[in-house]
Amino acid sequence: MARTLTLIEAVNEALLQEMERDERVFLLGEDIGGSGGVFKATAGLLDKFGQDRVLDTPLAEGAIIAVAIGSSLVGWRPVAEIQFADFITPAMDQIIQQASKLRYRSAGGFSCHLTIRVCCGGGGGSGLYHSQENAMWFAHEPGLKVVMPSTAYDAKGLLLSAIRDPDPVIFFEHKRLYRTAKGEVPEGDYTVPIGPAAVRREGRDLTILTYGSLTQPSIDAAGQLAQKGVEAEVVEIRTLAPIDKETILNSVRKTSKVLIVHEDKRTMGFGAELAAIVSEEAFEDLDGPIVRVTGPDVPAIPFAPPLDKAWNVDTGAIVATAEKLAAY
Amino acid sequence: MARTLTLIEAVNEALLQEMERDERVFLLGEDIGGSGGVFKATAGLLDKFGQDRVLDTPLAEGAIIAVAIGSSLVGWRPVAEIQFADFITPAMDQIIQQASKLRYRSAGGFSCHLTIRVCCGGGGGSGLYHSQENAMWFAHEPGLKVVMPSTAYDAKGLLLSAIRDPDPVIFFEHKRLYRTAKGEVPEGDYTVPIGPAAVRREGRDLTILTYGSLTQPSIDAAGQLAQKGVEAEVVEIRTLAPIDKETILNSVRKTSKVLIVHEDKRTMGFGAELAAIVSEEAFEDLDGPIVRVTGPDVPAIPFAPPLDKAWNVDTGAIVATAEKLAAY
Amino acid sequence: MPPKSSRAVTDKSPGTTARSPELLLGIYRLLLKCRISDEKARILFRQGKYGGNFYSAVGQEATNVGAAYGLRDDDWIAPSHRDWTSNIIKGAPLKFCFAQLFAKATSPDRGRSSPAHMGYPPLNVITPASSIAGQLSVGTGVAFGLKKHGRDSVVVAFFGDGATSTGTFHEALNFAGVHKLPCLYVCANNRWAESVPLRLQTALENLSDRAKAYGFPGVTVDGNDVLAVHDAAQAAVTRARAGEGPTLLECKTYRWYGHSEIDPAKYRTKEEVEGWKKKCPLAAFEKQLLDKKILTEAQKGQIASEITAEINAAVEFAEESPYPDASELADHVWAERGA
Amino acid sequence: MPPKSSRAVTDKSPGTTARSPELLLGIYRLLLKCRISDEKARILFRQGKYGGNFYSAVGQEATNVGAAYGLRDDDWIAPSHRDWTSNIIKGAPLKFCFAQLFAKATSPDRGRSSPAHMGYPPLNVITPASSIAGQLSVGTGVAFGLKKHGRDSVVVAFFGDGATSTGTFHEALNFAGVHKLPCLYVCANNRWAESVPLRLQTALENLSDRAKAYGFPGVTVDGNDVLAVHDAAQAAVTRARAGEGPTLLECKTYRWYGHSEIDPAKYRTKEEVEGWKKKCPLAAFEKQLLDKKILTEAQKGQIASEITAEINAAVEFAEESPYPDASELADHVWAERGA
Ligand SMILES: Cc1ncc(C[n+]2csc(CCOP(=O)(O)OP(=O)(O)O)c2C)c(N)n1
Ligand SMILES: Cc1ncc(C[n+]2csc(CCOP(=O)(O)OP(=O)(O)O)c2C)c(N)n1
Ligand SMILES: [Mg+2]
Ligand SMILES: [Mg+2]
Repeated sequence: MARTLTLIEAVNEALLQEMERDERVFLLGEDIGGSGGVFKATAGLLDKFGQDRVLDTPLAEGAIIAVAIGSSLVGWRPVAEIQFADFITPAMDQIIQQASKLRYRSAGGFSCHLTIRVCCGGGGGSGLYHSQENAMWFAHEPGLKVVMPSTAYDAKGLLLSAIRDPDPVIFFEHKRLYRTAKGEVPEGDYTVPIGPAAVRREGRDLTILTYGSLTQPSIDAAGQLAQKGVEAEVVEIRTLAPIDKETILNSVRKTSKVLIVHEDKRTMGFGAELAAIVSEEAFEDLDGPIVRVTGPDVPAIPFAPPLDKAWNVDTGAIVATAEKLAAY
Repeated sequence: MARTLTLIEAVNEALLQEMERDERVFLLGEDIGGSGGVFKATAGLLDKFGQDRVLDTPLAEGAIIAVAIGSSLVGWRPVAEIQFADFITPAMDQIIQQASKLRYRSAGGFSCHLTIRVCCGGGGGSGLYHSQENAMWFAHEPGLKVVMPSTAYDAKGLLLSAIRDPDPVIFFEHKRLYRTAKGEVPEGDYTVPIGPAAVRREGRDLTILTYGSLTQPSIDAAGQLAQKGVEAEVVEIRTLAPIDKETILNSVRKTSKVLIVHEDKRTMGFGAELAAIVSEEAFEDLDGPIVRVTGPDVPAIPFAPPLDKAWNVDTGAIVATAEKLAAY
Repeated sequence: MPPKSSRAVTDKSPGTTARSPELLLGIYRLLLKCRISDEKARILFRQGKYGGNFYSAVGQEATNVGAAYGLRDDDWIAPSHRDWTSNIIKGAPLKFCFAQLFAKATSPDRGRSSPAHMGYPPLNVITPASSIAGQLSVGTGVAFGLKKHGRDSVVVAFFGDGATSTGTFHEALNFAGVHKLPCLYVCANNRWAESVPLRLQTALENLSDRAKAYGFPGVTVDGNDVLAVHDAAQAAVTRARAGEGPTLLECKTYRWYGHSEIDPAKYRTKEEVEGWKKKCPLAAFEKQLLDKKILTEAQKGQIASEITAEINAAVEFAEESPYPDASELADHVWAERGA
Repeated sequence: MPPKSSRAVTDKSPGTTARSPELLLGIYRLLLKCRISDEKARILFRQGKYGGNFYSAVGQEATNVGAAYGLRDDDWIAPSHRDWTSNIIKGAPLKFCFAQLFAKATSPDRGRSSPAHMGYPPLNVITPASSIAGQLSVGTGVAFGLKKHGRDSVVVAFFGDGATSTGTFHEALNFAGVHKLPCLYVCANNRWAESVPLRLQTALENLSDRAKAYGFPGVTVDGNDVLAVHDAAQAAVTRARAGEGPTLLECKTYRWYGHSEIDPAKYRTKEEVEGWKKKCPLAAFEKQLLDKKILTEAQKGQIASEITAEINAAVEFAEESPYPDASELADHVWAERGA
């Protein structure tokens, strides 16, 4: 049976069901217990499972990841929360030098079976320190897996995969989607595999590669483009690492044109890797430049409404750029 | 008067001369005083300038950057050293959330006039934690400037620019180049501007975009290619952020083919951004795929000699790939 | 030199005796100004006059006022998210403080930072990031720079109990201890970090004990007793100016409202909240001054109406100020891109 | 509960009285094994038998042996760069220890980590990163996991004086204090972090005082007195197994040689080095045992030659082992890419 859930409800349900199914799973982070999380992703779980399995930690992101890593070595399946992606920087040493490399440096003798949930992205008025994405740093680090769902269905299915995955998975939840992304979600257990991208709309004229908060605007843009006679294929990169090259390249081979859309800053944003893959592996199929529609090269999204809005990549911008590219 | 110096001697000379010229400049880091640095980059400076200007800090990279940031607010010109790029992760919060954003978040009311010197890269047997590059994270962060010289001349000139630059500059020094990169260096004061890339060799058949330790192997490869009738242009991206698009695009417009070469891991490596720029802004000029020759998607360079060697991108690999590309 | 051990100052402050009425009234005025401004900021938020969030410090005024009252213009403050009023205490015109909440072009940061995250460069109040304890980084660095100049200015860094769990706190205070920096670390221990209670944050009873790890004094005071805080802070400032190094000053206090204006704070009991409200730092001090006749009812009314008038003018200024233009988005990223 | 304050144990250990000869000889054998192995590792490095670097712990053996002697197989050790011998102490076969230095395919990590950065999964010795204090992160997490299981195993984490300046140290120990984790934090305070002297690292006299910030005991012992270290460690292990929480054990000791084999260590005076060499932890203990006739000269010679034979065989094994193949480069990045 499926019901309509928001993305945050889907996250909450995945956590709840996996904690019921697997006693080794426990949660830790700031404000995940007593308050149920800043956005209520963990609401109700403390009451249901108690402090032993829903742990409010000291204000120390490094310690949160440290405890997740170490406890996984003795058989636990920790799901750590970093309250905002902006606050993942104090845990970089633990994530990069410990979690991503422990399996490798011990040739498989030790490994980190853990999940790090991170709330990320702009939410309209979140400001410089509650709107960062910061996902691309981790996509550069083999040993990690990086996931960002845009639908409620994927949120549940990918989170269940992440918790069961024997490697460290960083699971990004875009705050703008928490309550705006709604959809059918099965009640029971299912997984969406980590890896495969999703073709959200088929089309023959150009491929839009996107992820996270700009998935739906890209789909919307494709709808508007169709009315103008342009059939855009929308591919959502649900897993940023490892990347599903096959789905990307298959689409590009069909459409011959690529538009990359993301909210994060442009230079060295995740779109750069997508462009690099396509320009290396599907060059012969390309009939136009690989165009990026992204956030600007500005440190983070500023607070004042006109500035926040000026950052925003919206459907209009996608449509306009796609039209030009289609006509190229 | 110019003499032949190694890259590390050029770094040392730049520090010495700038400290003599500008009393506001001081150095801080681990082991930069009493021992003159792990590689002797700061040798002799403690004796010459005393503890007030050459400060051995506690073992705390976050504190090193913190003190650099804060002291710059009251007029100092700190040059901080991070002993190995591998150990920059504990300072990520300070670099990303403070240094890169202080000017922006205060609309210019405060700013960070500081330089961070970082020893990076593989040195042949440096192992997992003394061989990381980690430069690309910072190229994603507007507000920072990121520099990596490959010649002694540039090392001195760019370091002097960095120290005088009103923004935070991360200055990467590749350990393999410290003593292998030798060249003429003027005795007196001069600067190499932050920004411009350098065309190291002219050619019409393809463009090699590279930086750091693979600059010289790329030039060597171009020499070998010339004997096979392939004229490669070698462009060294001395400044990773902000990127000199113009020089890159001019070269690509001339040669129509691009080979990207770097030591760092492939996925989301700096080469991704180069490929993205070219495929977006010089698509019409391209006559072949944008090919990357890079380190593998492995967490870091392992220690055992055969594994270390297997990582290595060498002249042979560049030549072989370039030949194929030229023939495309 | 072995470190001086921390001392817990739990006894009551000596009170109003032997202090000039100017000082007492100055502190009173500032306490009141902070209280009314903060309550006004809350109302404006609830009225939807600005978005984002606001982190009220009502209930904690004695900590910030006591610690920062009497600082010189050339001293520095390194505030956090709950220290918007430290700008007021340092002397920033109210109109800029409200313009900051409204994220207007007339605010010191031209609307870039979130409300309450305010700095004021002309008076050395460092624009804070949200990143907890970041101000301890920057503040400690400033203190190092000041000492290096041979100046006798000091830095006062504010932070909460939660911030003391961060690695940043440790690295900053350890550095300050080694170099005897002129820095005053003022911990407003309000017993909660968002919803996380103190017992899950630390095994300590007194956070001033953290100073024992750094070899400089740690002092615990009643953070709702403005004179107790002021005395302890002044002693620390004197030490700092004399080159004797930093002090960690723990002020035990409480925030009356939620972590922010969108936090119903259901994790706290009513009794706890009501108990602390009875220890209102403003009411207690006001009563002292009235009792001693340093303040009269008439004066009290006049001060309040002066402040209210000033706030109203400030709010008007903020409301009438324009937003920054969208075209400013990429200004001040690098020096070359200055506006 | 208010924290117990640290106590500085500077008096001599009770010595050999009332201890079983088995224990004393066991400790002696291990001290000697560490010393000879370490000196052998240095020689092999100098002979160019392996590259990279080696971080000798000669002079510090009493700290590692005293702290880890008697741990159970199910206990954990979280070592750092200078704790290669902690594998030996935990019981890892010497042949693997030397294979690790040589980065051979027979080493536990198949040659991935730098020499001396050794872990041994079968006996719960965590493969260290170089990143200073990282082992405190992972070790603390393991302790949390053990406690969660209700097991009475403990974690012994080794680190140096320099490591105590890191934010990682603070976050780990604070967490351990809040949750009373079964973790023993053993600081080998050898007075230098590479070339940085203790006075530039901390304002403290005793690093065990850092524990005062976390609400658990901090103890300082003579790190060259193996029985003093062992007593303090055993008390801490007993506490930990009983659920009473962590202990910070500072062992004052000294590394005889440079930070690594390529460091001439010119930053230290000859007097300082010679002074410490006179306090040789091995010689002192040996003399005690000889004096008390627990050890005879004949036995001594026999133990030494047994160890030497074992080491020689181990070195031979290591030399004869193949390097990992280049084709292994990308193995064990993710679970799917296991070899
Ligand atoms: C590094 C970091 N982690 C998490 C947060 C989210 N956060 C904001 S305030 C806060 C609690 C702060 O508690 P405390 O230090 O006691 O200050 P208080 O809010 O009580 O004044 C948290 C967890 C943050 N801003 N920065
Ligand atoms: C995060 C980090 N910063 C710097 C280094 C370089 N480094 C390696 S060992 C060392 C000194 C360690 O000193 P201490 O903790 O006292 O241990 P000891 O070497 O004396 O045993 C330094 C600075 C590192 N490995 N990791
Ligand atoms: Mg608090
Ligand atoms: Mg040491």
